[in-house]
Amino acid sequence: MIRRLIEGSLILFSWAAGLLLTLAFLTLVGFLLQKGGTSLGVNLIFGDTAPLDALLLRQQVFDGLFPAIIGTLLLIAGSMLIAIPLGIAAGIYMAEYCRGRVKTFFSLLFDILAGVPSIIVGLAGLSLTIFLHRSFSAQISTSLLISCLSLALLVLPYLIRTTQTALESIDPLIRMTAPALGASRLQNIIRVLLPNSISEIGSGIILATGRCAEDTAVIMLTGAVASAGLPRSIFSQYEALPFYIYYISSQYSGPDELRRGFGAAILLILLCAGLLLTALWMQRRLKTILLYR
Amino acid sequence: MVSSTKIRTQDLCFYYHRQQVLHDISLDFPAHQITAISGPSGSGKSTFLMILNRLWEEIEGCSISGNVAMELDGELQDITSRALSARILRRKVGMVFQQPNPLPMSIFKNIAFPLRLASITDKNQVRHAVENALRQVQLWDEVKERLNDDGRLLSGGQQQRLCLARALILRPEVLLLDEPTSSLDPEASAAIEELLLSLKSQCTLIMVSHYQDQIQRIADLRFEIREGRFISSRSDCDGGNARRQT
Amino acid sequence: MKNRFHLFSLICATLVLLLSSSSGALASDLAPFTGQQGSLRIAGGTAHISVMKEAAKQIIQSNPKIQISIAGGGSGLGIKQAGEGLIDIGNSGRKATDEEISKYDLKLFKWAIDGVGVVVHPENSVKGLSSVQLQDIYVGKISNWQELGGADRQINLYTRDEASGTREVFWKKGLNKGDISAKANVVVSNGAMKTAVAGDPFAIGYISVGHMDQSVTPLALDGVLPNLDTVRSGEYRVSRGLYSLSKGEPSGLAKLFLDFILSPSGQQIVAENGFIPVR
Amino acid sequence: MDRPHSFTEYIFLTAAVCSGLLTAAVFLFLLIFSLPLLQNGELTDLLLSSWAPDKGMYGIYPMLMASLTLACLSLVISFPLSLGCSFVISALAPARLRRFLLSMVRLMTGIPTVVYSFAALFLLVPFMRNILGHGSGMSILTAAPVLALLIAPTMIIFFVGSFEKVPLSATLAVDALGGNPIQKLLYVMIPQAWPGIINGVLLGFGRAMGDTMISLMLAGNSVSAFNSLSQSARSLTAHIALVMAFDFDSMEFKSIFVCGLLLYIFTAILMLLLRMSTLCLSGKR
Repeated sequence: MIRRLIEGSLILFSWAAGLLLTLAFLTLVGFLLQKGGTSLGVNLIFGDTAPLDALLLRQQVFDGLFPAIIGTLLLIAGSMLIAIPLGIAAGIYMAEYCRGRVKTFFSLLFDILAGVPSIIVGLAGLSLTIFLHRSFSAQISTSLLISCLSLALLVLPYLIRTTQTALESIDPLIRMTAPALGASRLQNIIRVLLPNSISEIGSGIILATGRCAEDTAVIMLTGAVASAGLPRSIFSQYEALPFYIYYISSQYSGPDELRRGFGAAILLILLCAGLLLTALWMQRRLKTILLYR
Repeated sequence: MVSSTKIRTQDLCFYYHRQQVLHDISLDFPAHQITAISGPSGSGKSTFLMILNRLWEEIEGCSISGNVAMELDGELQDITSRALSARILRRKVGMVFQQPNPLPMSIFKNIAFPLRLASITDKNQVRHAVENALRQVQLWDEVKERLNDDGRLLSGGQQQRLCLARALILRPEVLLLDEPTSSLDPEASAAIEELLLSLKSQCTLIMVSHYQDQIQRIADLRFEIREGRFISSRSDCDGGNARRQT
Repeated sequence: MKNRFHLFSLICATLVLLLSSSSGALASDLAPFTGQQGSLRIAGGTAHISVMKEAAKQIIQSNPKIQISIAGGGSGLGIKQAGEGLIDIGNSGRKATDEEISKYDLKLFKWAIDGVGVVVHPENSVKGLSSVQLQDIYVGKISNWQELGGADRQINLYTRDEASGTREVFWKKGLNKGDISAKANVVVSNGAMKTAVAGDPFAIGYISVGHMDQSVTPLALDGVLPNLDTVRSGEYRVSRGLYSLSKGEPSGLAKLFLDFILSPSGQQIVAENGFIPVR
Repeated sequence: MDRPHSFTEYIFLTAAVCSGLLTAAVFLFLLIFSLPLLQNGELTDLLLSSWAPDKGMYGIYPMLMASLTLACLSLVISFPLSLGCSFVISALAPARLRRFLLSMVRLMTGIPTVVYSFAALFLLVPFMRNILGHGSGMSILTAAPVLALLIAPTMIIFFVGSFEKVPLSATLAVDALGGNPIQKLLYVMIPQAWPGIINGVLLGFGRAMGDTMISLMLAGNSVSAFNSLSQSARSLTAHIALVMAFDFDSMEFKSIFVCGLLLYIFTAILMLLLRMSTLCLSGKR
């Protein structure tokens, strides 16, 4: 009897939890849309500058999200450019070459790195900057490059792990096929193992991209600023969407700016959700697409 | 039937994580014959095959002792020696697995794969070699219209013949077969058996099998291994003669 | 991207010269920037940001080859980063201490005067405070609006972070260096303070006079309301200069930028943003 | 290792070593900068005193407590929520609803933390102010539910994943005996899947400790030691973000590095625990 009661209340409780989570999610999205929906439009991105002029870099955009969007895209591109080769190469090493104690040690190291809070990665980036600034050149300061390096460090363990798991989960039979035909280890990796795990690695890369796009704590310590226009080089400071949202939350001067903040929040969610969906789709489809192209 | 020795093992022992899998195996394999290795599962038959093309080196925690000599390019060579690269050896010693293992690529690319590994890129040459290999395994007529389809879309028997063609395209001197018909239906098995017999002139075949009737039908010689030890050798097999006469 | 900029620079120069005449700045004040290029890093006091942004906008529209990045972070950060040479111009809402000036060899430029006023929610019935009451509130001795003639609700204290120049001035001149209760909520900018107080009917906080608008009500301190007139005349005593500073004598773009802020066009921007120009 | 080392292997090895060195470098940076404080034996002082730089006190005790309280509280909220949701997803809901919920949870993992806190700042903060009747509305109680919402998807996905790994034969056995879904959960799936549940909780806790934006924007950032959950507080991560220091020699700078070191060590211990629990359990099976 009591058992029945426990079971019944557990069912009730579970449904309530599911409902609560769904409600919280819908409230969040609904609230953002309600507050920022009206601001969505060309004006949100380009302010009072003509979009074509802005896109052709003829004119700088003020009072628009254009510099922040470009800044975020550059951040993603830069950090992935650093992280992808390093992460995949290290992942290949972990899966294909590394054995025994060394492997245990490295895995633990990467696990720790994966768990390190992003603010600490930012702090490391900041102290690196100050260190370089003091010991080499007074010109060195927080910049796009430092942020990209820090963000790359943030997503590196993730890429390593994805690559490693993808390679290790390949069917042993497939793994043996190419060596039995006279392939060298490298040939096996490049021609068989990597193409076979391309979906997993690809979706891992996309998810890592999402982390680069959303992270605020790293960039607030390493070079994101309130207003900078488009970055001229990798050594200049920049604007970015997540930092813009944080900045607006504390510094907004009027309802117009606040609406822009909500607009930025919607854009960032769209960007991240888009990346996430691409990753999920990729997991299922990429291999097939590569095969039947 | 008198034939020269193609492979000779002496006091061959094999260890996996300090556990001995094979004990002092000393055997001679005659050239251009089908030698069957039989025995209960887990007795080390497949391991023995993997020694002959050094595939065991790809698996962690394995080690070996003893001698394995193989006659390659007319010369007797110690295949366990570091001086012989595993890649070269494996191009001369083909292997077909129990499960058909086409790679996730088109039929054509699957067969041409070993050529690509050996950096043979001349398109004409590759096309000819692929066609020849497919004809040899009697798959050409079935797949010539769909060479660009995924290899995994073929039936089990076709897949196994595809793998056989892939193993043959580099014209190996020795062909290792690890229960090549056990995942196939009787009809497909018969086709494979027929093929194997036709290959005897081209190479030396060593086949792991636990089908007594299959061994009877096609093998010239049979070695039995139990718990990693060599038990008996019998040459009362038919070697495919009976079949050929009927 | 850089190449694009070179490509369009000629078109831009003419295009933007036309524009700049319409954006309110005198062309002569922007003239020194012609032919200049490079980037300028500005950070520090949050009260300064609005002025800096507008000035940057006018300069960049006149010469797109110049990049100006503006960050907040508070006066302390402005002084430290400028001193370390991490930025070209630091903004500070307080005078740098002698120790800081000598340690970093800082040069200070005062370009506006600003008052720091105590603000409450518009619905609050309390209209004025004495200095002593203000100190008691911030130290936590007075903790209910009832004691000041308001509703029977707890006083919600708001203060700024330690890097804030506004906090420094308020603490020195408003509280006579009295303690600020550790229970006070910390916000990180003038804008955030305004937002927080505007959204909290029982709040008390302090912001720069330039930031005041209808969303919050200033309280008279010892009978003097903080506004532009009383601050200019010196009648309202919790006031400060808004400074920009550089490490050593400013040079290049930094010097041009500071000159522009002190030019008639720059001072007009200062006035438009609710601060009192120094010239 | 007995196999020949190739040139390419060295390239891959270099990449792995570089990545490993970076991890160590972050730790060393933190250690070197906080070393002076650790050597002077000021660590206990630092850990147990409060933050008042104008009085020469650089303690981080209040922040440490705030971080721990926040993380624990959000876990207390999030754990039952996540467990309930994973029950619904794994056993109770019909297939279509199950797929919808799972995609929603996946989508939630992609929502940036700054967006969570931005929305909560204008939605939850005024609400909390009304409920509590005092204070600014920014408090531990405000930040904790948002933090709970942040870590819930991670935990749910972990829970659902470990339920899925329960062998089908086991669950079919219950079905064959006429058990209902919740009995299947209670008597078969949970007993089998609890290692996964523990790992999910550890990961969730780590995320809660490490998050910066939510506590920075919602917890109020007051530096005093709080004595009730409705008070404002500052977490270690927010402290690092707020105390921007640029002078290697200043006490502020060293003190935030001690914060960083604490968080790093905490992460390392957590990962070791995770690893040990995984090893122990897989060894037992």
